[in-house]
Amino acid sequence: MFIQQLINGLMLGSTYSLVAIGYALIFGVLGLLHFAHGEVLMVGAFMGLYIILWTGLPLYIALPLTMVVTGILGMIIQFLAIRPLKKNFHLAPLLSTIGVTIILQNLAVKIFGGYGTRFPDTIAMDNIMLGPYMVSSVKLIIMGISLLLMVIFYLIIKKTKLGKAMRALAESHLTAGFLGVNVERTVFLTFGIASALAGAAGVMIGVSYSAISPFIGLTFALKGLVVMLLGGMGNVVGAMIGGLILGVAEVLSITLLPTEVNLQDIFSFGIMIIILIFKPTGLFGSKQN
Amino acid sequence: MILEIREVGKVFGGFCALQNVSIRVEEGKIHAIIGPNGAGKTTLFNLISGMFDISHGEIHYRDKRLNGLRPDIRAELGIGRTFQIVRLFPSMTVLENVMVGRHCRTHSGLLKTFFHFPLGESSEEKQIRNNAMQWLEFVGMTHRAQQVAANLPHPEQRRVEIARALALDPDLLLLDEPAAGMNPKETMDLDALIVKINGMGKTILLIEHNMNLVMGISEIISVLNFGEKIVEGTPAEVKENPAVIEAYLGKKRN
Amino acid sequence: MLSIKDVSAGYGKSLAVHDVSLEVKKGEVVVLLGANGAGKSTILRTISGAIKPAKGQIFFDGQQITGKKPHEIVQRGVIHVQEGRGILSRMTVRENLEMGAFLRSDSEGINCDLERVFKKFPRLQERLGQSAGTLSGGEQQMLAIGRGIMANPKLLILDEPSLGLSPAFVEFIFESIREFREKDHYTILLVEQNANQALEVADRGYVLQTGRLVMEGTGQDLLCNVDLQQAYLGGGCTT
Amino acid sequence: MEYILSVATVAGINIIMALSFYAPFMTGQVSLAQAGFAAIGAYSAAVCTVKFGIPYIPAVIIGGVVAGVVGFILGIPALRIKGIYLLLLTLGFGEIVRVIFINIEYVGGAAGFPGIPYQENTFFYAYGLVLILIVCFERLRNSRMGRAMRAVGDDETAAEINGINITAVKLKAFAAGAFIAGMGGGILAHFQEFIEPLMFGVMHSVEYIVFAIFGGVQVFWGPIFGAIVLSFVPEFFRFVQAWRHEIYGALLIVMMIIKPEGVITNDSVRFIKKIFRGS
Repeated sequence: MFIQQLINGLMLGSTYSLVAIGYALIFGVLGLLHFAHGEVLMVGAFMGLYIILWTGLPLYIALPLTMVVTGILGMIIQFLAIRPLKKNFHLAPLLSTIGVTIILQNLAVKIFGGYGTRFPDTIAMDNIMLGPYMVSSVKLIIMGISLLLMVIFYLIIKKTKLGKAMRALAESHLTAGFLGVNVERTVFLTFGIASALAGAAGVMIGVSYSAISPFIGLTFALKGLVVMLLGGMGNVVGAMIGGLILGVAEVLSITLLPTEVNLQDIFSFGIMIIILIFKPTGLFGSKQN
Repeated sequence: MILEIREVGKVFGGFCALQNVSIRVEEGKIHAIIGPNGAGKTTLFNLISGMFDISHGEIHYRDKRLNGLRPDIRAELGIGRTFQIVRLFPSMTVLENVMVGRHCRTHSGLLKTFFHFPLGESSEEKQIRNNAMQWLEFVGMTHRAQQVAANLPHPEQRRVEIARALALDPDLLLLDEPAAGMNPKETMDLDALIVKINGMGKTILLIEHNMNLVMGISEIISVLNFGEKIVEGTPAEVKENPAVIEAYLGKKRN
Repeated sequence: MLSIKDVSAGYGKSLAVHDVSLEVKKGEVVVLLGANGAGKSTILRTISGAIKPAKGQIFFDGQQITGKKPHEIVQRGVIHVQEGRGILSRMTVRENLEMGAFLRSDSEGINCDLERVFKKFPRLQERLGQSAGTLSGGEQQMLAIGRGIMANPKLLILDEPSLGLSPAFVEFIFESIREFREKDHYTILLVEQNANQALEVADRGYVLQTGRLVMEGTGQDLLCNVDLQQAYLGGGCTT
Repeated sequence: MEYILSVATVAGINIIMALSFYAPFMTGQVSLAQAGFAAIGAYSAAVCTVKFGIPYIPAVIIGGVVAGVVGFILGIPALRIKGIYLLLLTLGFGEIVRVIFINIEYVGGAAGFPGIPYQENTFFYAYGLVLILIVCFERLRNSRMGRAMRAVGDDETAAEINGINITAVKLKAFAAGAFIAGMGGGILAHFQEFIEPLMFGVMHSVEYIVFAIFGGVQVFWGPIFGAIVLSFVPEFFRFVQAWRHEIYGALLIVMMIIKPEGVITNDSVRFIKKIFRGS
């Protein structure tokens, strides 16, 4: 039973990780909180849903398509709501991305309706026996894809020129510029990558929860923020591990604690507050100086 | 003796910014601290005014041990300072900036603010305002009183910052490179202002790169290099000292 | 090679530099001297595109580079080694060096320059895998200069390379600069407060005071100039 | 008429909430906990009137005091952190408050707390409080404590070097903001007759920030102006009613790009005062 829950927690956590990576990436590179990141995830969830519904394409094609769309969405957000801001008011990016949140959420309500929409059962919902433990195949696929995406992302960050440029930006925009990094373009692409990951997380949340609504953005945005803090602000590897930890902790808290009280959220926000007060650099160190 | 720095050291994560520095500042003097960039001068000021914790040694102000005291308490004891890069409150007017300097010499709390009668300015507020105006007049800035501080040219901002520090009635005034970025004329005016402040009996501890200013007005000079005090003496002594010239201009080969 | 004409620049409303004109010819080492707050770093940052000049023009290799973005200026071969070194402390020493060659794609040339850096600073080769933040101040300065070399610069801008280093390291850094000039024939624009040593390695020098040029001349001229000593220890040199 | 009165009353409560955000903001603290404090105030006041039969005014004040005390306690750890970290801390706190109320059956849990006595004069009470707050903020502006708060908001280091105990100032401002939000919550509870945890989510805290920032944060008239405009304008834009949220969002983005200091600035206040004196 315990192992079963552990596996469930890892699955939940791996989607948290994908959201949190985006936060950490954007915070690391730009030092700002991208409030509309959860909304990008929500758009991704609907995007995936409708691609599958309308075109009948399988998940493994719908997912990359969605990632491309949300990636472009992220870059549009950066271009319209963040790049034009003057640098002298530190709350401006937060507020303008709140503006984006409001717009996306309400557009989604208009287009998709305010009630939950079911995700189609595109994947056989068989349960697989992993040794003595029963695991649903959907969740296994989700975990597999999430981990795969994280590995790919990690390689991008570590090995590619773009990844190195992003890491250099995370340390100092000035230095990166003096080394020949095109700062504006790299920031632009950073939003694209972060948003593509959020879109992927959206699709997978849709598949595993089998219902989505225009209001899921905020919930997962908050979870993503908790995870980013857990891993250390702006620390992308920390965000990956932090997501898994929070997922497991949440699932275990449901199992081990009295059920009549909904402690799951108190639990995650409690973790967040404790970390903020006692170790604001997170478990794995912050990328901020 | 107004300030005694005893074998003070400061370590930042392995890097030793100051070590074993002892300086005695005598009451009523203008005492300068000079040294090349990165010698640890501003770090020393930050230790005196309480912005950093001290790693080794002790600092005494009059009979009081300063180690561990909060910056605002040190200000209340009578240590005022200005910053290398002027730090006025940018959203406030010049007058309000100087009025903030009176904070620790006055007492009205929130409740008194809301419930004082009769209406209009309280007597304490009037007194704060008058005092601040006096200091503005002292530094020659009354004509700017109602302007927003951020819009002033740099040399005037510096004067306002000095007025703000004076408003808290310090006995010891720390000036961190007051002449930085000023032209010779402005530097001369500042020179006169510092002498005038000293003339009121206030002790001045000064960091400065402009040697004309330093040599002209200070009575004693301590030279720092690589976080250590290398020389101390009168301007004439320091000027002739080969170690000082080397610290500034680098070694001459031949 | 580089010429600056009547440039005024600064942050926000207040200008830190007024009407500065200076020139660096190919193969020269030119030093810019001046006290704190004289505007040396502002000039360098204006050249490398981090600050847009309020007035004036900057030419490099005959082309106007005024107001171009930093990466465009790097592309033309102007490499700025920052004051305080600008080390990417969370990346390894090797990654830092690779970042130096960010805009290059000639892997042979890059490897060649890497060898060159190792020959100059063997210490860096020993620490390749270490994260750069763990290096000592002197090693970081070597890394910063080495990273500049990796860009195959036409003009190398060094901002206070001796700042905060122990005397032995200062000696070593100046020795390296001398070597750059004599062996590698680099063109270098150097900002230093260590005037004597800087002038010894320099062909020419400019002296800056509160944002204006007040003196210029060959290294030897300035070295023997009494006014210069005044500028540092006496302050009051006027034109 | 009744409709307009109702919108105006909500606007009044929004002004209170926008000012509750502004109080800690003056010292540089950005709080996303204001809806949480409003929840504490609303529930405390409602418990007072419903369960203990305490009259309206003392109940609202008790709501404010309870929220203020909680704010004071939260303010102590909050002082150690800044910027985005503080934002996250207050955000987490606000959510925890909401989740806790969901789980307290004594006040109705997730189903909400019904049967709160309706205060028909809410309009006058709300604007009465607004008036008191205006007097307080105006007095604060030209006072020792007010200057200290703005000094801390401008530059903490310079404030502390000039003898200001920044810890005390920030804590007082934070608690005062919570106190104001708590009273706003109490008034809201007795206007709606029914409260539920959903009414106090993060997006409400965000809304208060938007009021303040849109109106301008250089002077307290800004949040007041922002709350009024953003409460009324959507109601009158009937023809674009369907798209008002989208317009609201776009307005926010455009504001941040072209006028991040908000509509009302120090200069505009000076200008208006001049007109009044001139005429």
